[in-house]
Amino acid sequence: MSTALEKFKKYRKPGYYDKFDYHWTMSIDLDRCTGCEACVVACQAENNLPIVGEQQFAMRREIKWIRIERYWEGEYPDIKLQFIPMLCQHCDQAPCEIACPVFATYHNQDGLNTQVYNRCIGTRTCAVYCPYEVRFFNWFTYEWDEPLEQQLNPDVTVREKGVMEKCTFCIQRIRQAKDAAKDDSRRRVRDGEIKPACVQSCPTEAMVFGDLNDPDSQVSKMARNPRGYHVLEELNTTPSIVYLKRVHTDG
Amino acid sequence: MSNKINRRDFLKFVGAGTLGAGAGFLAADASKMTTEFLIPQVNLPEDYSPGIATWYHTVCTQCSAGCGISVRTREGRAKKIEGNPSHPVNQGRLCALGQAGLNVLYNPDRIKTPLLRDGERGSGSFSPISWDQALTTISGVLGTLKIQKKANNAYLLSGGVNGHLHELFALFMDQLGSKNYLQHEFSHPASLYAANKACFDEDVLPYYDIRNSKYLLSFGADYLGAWLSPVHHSVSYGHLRQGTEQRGRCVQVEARMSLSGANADEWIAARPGSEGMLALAMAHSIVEQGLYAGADAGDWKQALGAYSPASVAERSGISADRIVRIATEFAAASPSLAIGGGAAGASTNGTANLVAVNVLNYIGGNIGEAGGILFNPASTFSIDAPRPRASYQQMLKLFASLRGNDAEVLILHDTNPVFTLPAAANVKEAVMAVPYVIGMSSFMDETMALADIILPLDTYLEAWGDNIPDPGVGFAVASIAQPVVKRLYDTRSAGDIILALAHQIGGELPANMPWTSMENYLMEMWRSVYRGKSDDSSDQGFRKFWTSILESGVWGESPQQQDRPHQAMGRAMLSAVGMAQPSFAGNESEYRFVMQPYLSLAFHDGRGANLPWMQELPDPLTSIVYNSWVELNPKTAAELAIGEGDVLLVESTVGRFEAPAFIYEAIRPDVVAMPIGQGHGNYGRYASGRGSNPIEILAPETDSGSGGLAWSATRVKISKTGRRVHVIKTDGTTRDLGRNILGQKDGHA
Amino acid sequence: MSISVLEALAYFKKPALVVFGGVAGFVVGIWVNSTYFDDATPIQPIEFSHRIHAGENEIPCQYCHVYAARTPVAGVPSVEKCMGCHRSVATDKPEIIKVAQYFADRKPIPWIKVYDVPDFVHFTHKRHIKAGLECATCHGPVDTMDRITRQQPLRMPWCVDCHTSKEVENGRDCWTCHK
Amino acid sequence: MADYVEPTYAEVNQDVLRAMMETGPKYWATLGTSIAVAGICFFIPWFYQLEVGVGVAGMNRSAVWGTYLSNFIFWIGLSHSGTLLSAVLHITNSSWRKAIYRSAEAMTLFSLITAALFVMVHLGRVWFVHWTVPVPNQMGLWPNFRSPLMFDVMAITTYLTASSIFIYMGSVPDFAAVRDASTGLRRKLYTIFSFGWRGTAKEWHTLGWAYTFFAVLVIPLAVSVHSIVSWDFALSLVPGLHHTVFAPYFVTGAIFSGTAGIVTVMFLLRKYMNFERYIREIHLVNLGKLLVLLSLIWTYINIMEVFTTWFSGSSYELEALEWRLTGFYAPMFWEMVLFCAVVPLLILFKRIRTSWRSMLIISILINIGMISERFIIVATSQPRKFLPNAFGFYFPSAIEISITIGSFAVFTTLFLIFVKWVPAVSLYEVKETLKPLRRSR
Repeated sequence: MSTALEKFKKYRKPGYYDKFDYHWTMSIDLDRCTGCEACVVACQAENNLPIVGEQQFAMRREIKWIRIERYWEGEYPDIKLQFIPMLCQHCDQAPCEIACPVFATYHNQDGLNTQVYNRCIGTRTCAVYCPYEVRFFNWFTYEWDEPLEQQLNPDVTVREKGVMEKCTFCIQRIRQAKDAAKDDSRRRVRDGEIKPACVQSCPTEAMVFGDLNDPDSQVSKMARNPRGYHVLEELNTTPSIVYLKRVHTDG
Repeated sequence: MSNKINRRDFLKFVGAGTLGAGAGFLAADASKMTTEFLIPQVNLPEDYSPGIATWYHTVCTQCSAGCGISVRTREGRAKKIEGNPSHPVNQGRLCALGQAGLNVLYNPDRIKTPLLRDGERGSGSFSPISWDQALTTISGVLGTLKIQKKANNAYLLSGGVNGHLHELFALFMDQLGSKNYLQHEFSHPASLYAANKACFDEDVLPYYDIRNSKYLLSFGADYLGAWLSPVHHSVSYGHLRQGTEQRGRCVQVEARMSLSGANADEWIAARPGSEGMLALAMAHSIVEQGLYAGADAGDWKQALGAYSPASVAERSGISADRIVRIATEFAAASPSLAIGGGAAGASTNGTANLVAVNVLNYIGGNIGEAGGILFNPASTFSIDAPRPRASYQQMLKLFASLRGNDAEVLILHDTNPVFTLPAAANVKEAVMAVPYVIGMSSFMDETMALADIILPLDTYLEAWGDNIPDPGVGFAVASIAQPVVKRLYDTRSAGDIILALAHQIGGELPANMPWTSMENYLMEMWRSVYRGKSDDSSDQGFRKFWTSILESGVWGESPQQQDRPHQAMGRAMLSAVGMAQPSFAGNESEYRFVMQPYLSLAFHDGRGANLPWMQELPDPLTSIVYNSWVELNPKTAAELAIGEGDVLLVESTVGRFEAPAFIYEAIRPDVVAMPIGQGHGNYGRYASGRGSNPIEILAPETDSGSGGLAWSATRVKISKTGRRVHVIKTDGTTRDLGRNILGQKDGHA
Repeated sequence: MSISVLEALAYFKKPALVVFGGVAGFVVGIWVNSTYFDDATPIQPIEFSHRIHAGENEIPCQYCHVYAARTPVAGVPSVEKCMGCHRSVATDKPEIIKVAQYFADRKPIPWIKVYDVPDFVHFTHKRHIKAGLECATCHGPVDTMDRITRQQPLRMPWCVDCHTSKEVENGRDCWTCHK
Repeated sequence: MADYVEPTYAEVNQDVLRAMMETGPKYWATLGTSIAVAGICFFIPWFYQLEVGVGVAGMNRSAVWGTYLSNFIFWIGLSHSGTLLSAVLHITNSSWRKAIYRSAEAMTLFSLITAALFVMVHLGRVWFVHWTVPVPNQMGLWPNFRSPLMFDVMAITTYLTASSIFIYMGSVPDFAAVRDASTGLRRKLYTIFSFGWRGTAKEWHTLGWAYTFFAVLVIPLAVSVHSIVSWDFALSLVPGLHHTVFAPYFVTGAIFSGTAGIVTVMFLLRKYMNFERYIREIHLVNLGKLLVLLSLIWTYINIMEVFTTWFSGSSYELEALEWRLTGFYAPMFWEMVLFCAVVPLLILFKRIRTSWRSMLIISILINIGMISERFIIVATSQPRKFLPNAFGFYFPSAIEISITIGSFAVFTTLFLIFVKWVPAVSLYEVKETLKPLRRSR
């Protein structure tokens, strides 16, 4: 009986944390973002996003972990367009995390909202619960026309049909940076050492990624910017992405 | 029935047991993992570690900007392209199209072996041949021409190559005895070069210092989208906006809101072709207000007299007050910068428009100032032959001579004029008129399909080369392109082909072009660059230098202030200034709309259309994928009862095509716009048979100042065909419905 | 007529026996397959003996598996490396002649993987070796094996148990190993 | 009805057991058709979907839940009939239930099974569905007990187990009756099924006690099951789903559609199994009254839902509501209102209440309304959540429609098999309602 109890206790129970080890956070300055979509392709290249094809696109089944949303304001000729990059917000109180019956998505010690592909059974509840609509389902096992598959990143799983996927903040890059930090006998990863693919590619440097636990990190400074806000703040999901609102000048 | 177990029952039991055992065995077998292999290297390459990425620096050639790129490779395969952080053009960043270079390399539709035409000319039917065969045939043809002293009947039409490959082309044609070497690129801003030549007497473009500017006034130039060097401009734009305490302001003057227009603080929907007049009216206003203090103020007052804001207001559709306000802001901001291009440079008065923009900069005091217009050094290093980039007029001349009786051979390198020139230019017929057409390309396209023989090229990720970014960044820069992966197929680089041909043609060619390969040629050329720049001329010193530029991917010299005589410039501008009204093909009553095609962010001039990532990239302004579309103002659409997806018949005076309508909120009601890039007939599985090509129906109007194609000078009429298609896009609703998404509203939605 | 359940059940004794036979056979089949036909000891294209190399000649593991301490994968030596010694050592042995033939043909030797984790697992030799683990901890007494036999099932509980008992930092976070 | 003659005990046995044991060609034809439809419309498309991927359904990025899930709710809802009639009416001693409760319970069981099948059809990787079962496993992972889907797994398995035992237990004396009326293999089987039931007083007493116990147990289970199903939706933030009223809303809807379902099944049993003497007008009338009551409650809750949505003043909720009431699926919404709120009021007329045919039509209309309700919940809320730029649209694909149709055949098949294995009318309870004097004629 005691062994059973011990085993019971050993079963890992991912859950909430008092303080994250690292608190990975991204800030996106909408005043810099030009909507050029470089991040969209960077993500596609880095994370083995499938080429779904015209027909699937027409059915609105595109898989873009990061996308640019557009919002118009006004009427011609006084019309303005605003872009906002939308990706997984890695909410600290994520609605998706309570949804998954098998812990394929949960919060880890680094403040990341994880998605474990090989654990996913495809209930798709997380995508329904997600207010930001940044979870994407593999409706099919997508294939790459030869030899396009040679491009696939070996550090990222190629997902099969029936699995949910989403932005991971480029976990493979985080893992690599931590690995490098360990090699140098450093305890912590340096600020700026990790750049997710989208952040790396951004031509206007609108995106900054780093550890919010470190008050001196660039992202912490950005997060303290008075222009900072969270999208759909009133839903109280406490996202890990801080947007800096666009500056509007009259004229 | 007895309950005793008899022999029969026992046999049943044993039978069931055997069956079960068999099933169990098979089940266990099926659950085993498949056999995987561990394949070692035979010989170990020196820079190879399994499981660890190796990065190589090279140059992006997806557009002419010349960004430096770093390619991540694992186990000998290219995995990701990122910007080269030490490259001054893109500073570690890269645009969408540049990152999709992997789709070029690993494109399933690449030409894999040399091809020989085996059907009717132009039928697109080819059969593979060997390189030996191909090169022998071609060198035979060219050699015969040379011997017969008819080599001037050979023509080389290349895409916009740059650096030493261009030099090699020039040398080869020269050695062959032909003067007919031209480069064609749709996006080549001929009017911008002409305007700058007129104002600054320079053949290279100046450096627009957006980064340090505080007021960026753009006349039609989509500097964040596809104009000149978008990544460099974007990096600068980021700094302009939030890099310093004082946020720079951006104003965009254009008839159809481009990506830059969408990001500007103010968008001014001026009439197409009236941009120059607006610039002059602003200059007028600045001079009138006494905000210009130059010695030649009096001359300017006179020269600009005809362009008072009031008089321009009607012609441009922009109120005089607004012109004066912008002018005042422009003059007050320091430093400020006006740039012009795109549609403004592509009307019949394109060069005059861009001269007017330069005048505005001059009056605003921005020339030679940080945050204004800076000058590039005349040439980075001694490249003797200027790039023979053809304007539309020159292309027409070329086609005329191709149609003539003398033309014998046409070599096409990496260019697709059938697609990127209007149908009115009759490119196809001109190419078909040449007896022998040699194609060099990585992909089959509309022009290559007309060739007699096709030599498959390495992609830029497999070839050696170099590149001098144009426009430059204010100081001498060049980048080296090196192969990042082994060749996938039996392809060769253009340089290697030219050198091999030179050797086979014989005569004095092998002696004058002694290099064994493009790599060898490039090294020798750079050796001379090194000798010219360094005191140490030892081979060891050069090897070190060469390794260092391969490792960093870029070579540059420290910036030097480039000064230009101000007064002469003012005089040149005074004489150059003058505006003609733009003219458009087609009368206004019948052809109601001015058509503005624009370079698509994903496909550039159409070359990106065969990249699946680009086909799946939502257009930044409309979010449409996989198709082309015609943009209409909502008012126009309502008036004509056109809804999204209604297939429209678009007719110009010279042609017509069909395309679905898209209601675009930020476009003048008298303008329709359409992205360039789709409408390929023969460009691989991802591009062929998708959408339509707006270039096709452009009237052959040219810019009077430069002879460039005035692609914004065609009027069209549109009518509904009655069919309707589903426009594939990612956008749902494009209004925020008052929700707290953009952070502009306080509190609960 | 009786209504005894037992009597009724007795009627189904024989069919039940047959079903039982089938089920028992199934279990036996699985057992036979995984005991006698398991793929833990694949036959390699060349009968390379770790016993001779690592055992008798005491060549250290990382002499051939050079990447183990540096990269995620341990790596197998290039054919060139084999030939480095075998140009002069034991050149007459039939297996060595095979190796030489591969080298002469510029062909890699298609070794069969003994230890293989699924594609969704991120495993790195480097970290494990830097953490001070002996090769033998997972790979067993390689120096006594002629043919390598897989010592561990490479199943998740085996990984997790070790991570738990050694209190690996974040050792039980899914994203430490799953990618 | 005046000429109605109560059957004798022997006649009860005769009638019911004949219906069970004598199988005509009509039955085989019906069963064959039903199996064929289930195979062609349900299982073949499903296997195709398993092979190719869930993409063969019409779901998309903005609506990842579709018809499969709305059908799941519908079938779970239908399952509430048995419990209500059997358990609630048993406890309240409503003797009119006795002729129909067996088939009602069977409906419960089979619609639960169909609902569970829809979960399987819905899942992306159904081959890993066992990961939701909290047993020790090689990954050393529990399922996530915070997940409403886990509540679902628990609730449905518990409910399925409990209602299986409930129906089985109630059938034991009838199995004995079958045993006694048959010979050979069937007799042997039913000897085992009936656990050697002899009909002693002690046995009857134990049965009665246990039956009441299960009746009491099963009622909260039934309520909880549908409440929990509603939490799958209500625990999300999705406008239009994130409502506290959802649990009673779902439970009422479930009982409503279940009761209507019983009327339909009753009609069919009566007609095709010749149970006219057992399933009588009183059942129809009583169920009719129940339907009216449920319809009124349903209408009330619907009004409350709309009201609270409006009262919230939240733009998300208001826009979701507006789209529901006026958008693409608005005709479906108003059809639902018509069928579920207006049509049942016709039952207030006695002529309609007592007419088998009109009650059949009304009961079918109610279930059409209810299936629409579930579809509307799934299809109008999700595609229009928070970010307008991600607004989408959902329309089921041919595969989804086919599987939906096929699910009715699956249910019918199970029911047809059931009526040949278990007396569809409870023999002993019907006998209890007969006048003791009329033991023989």
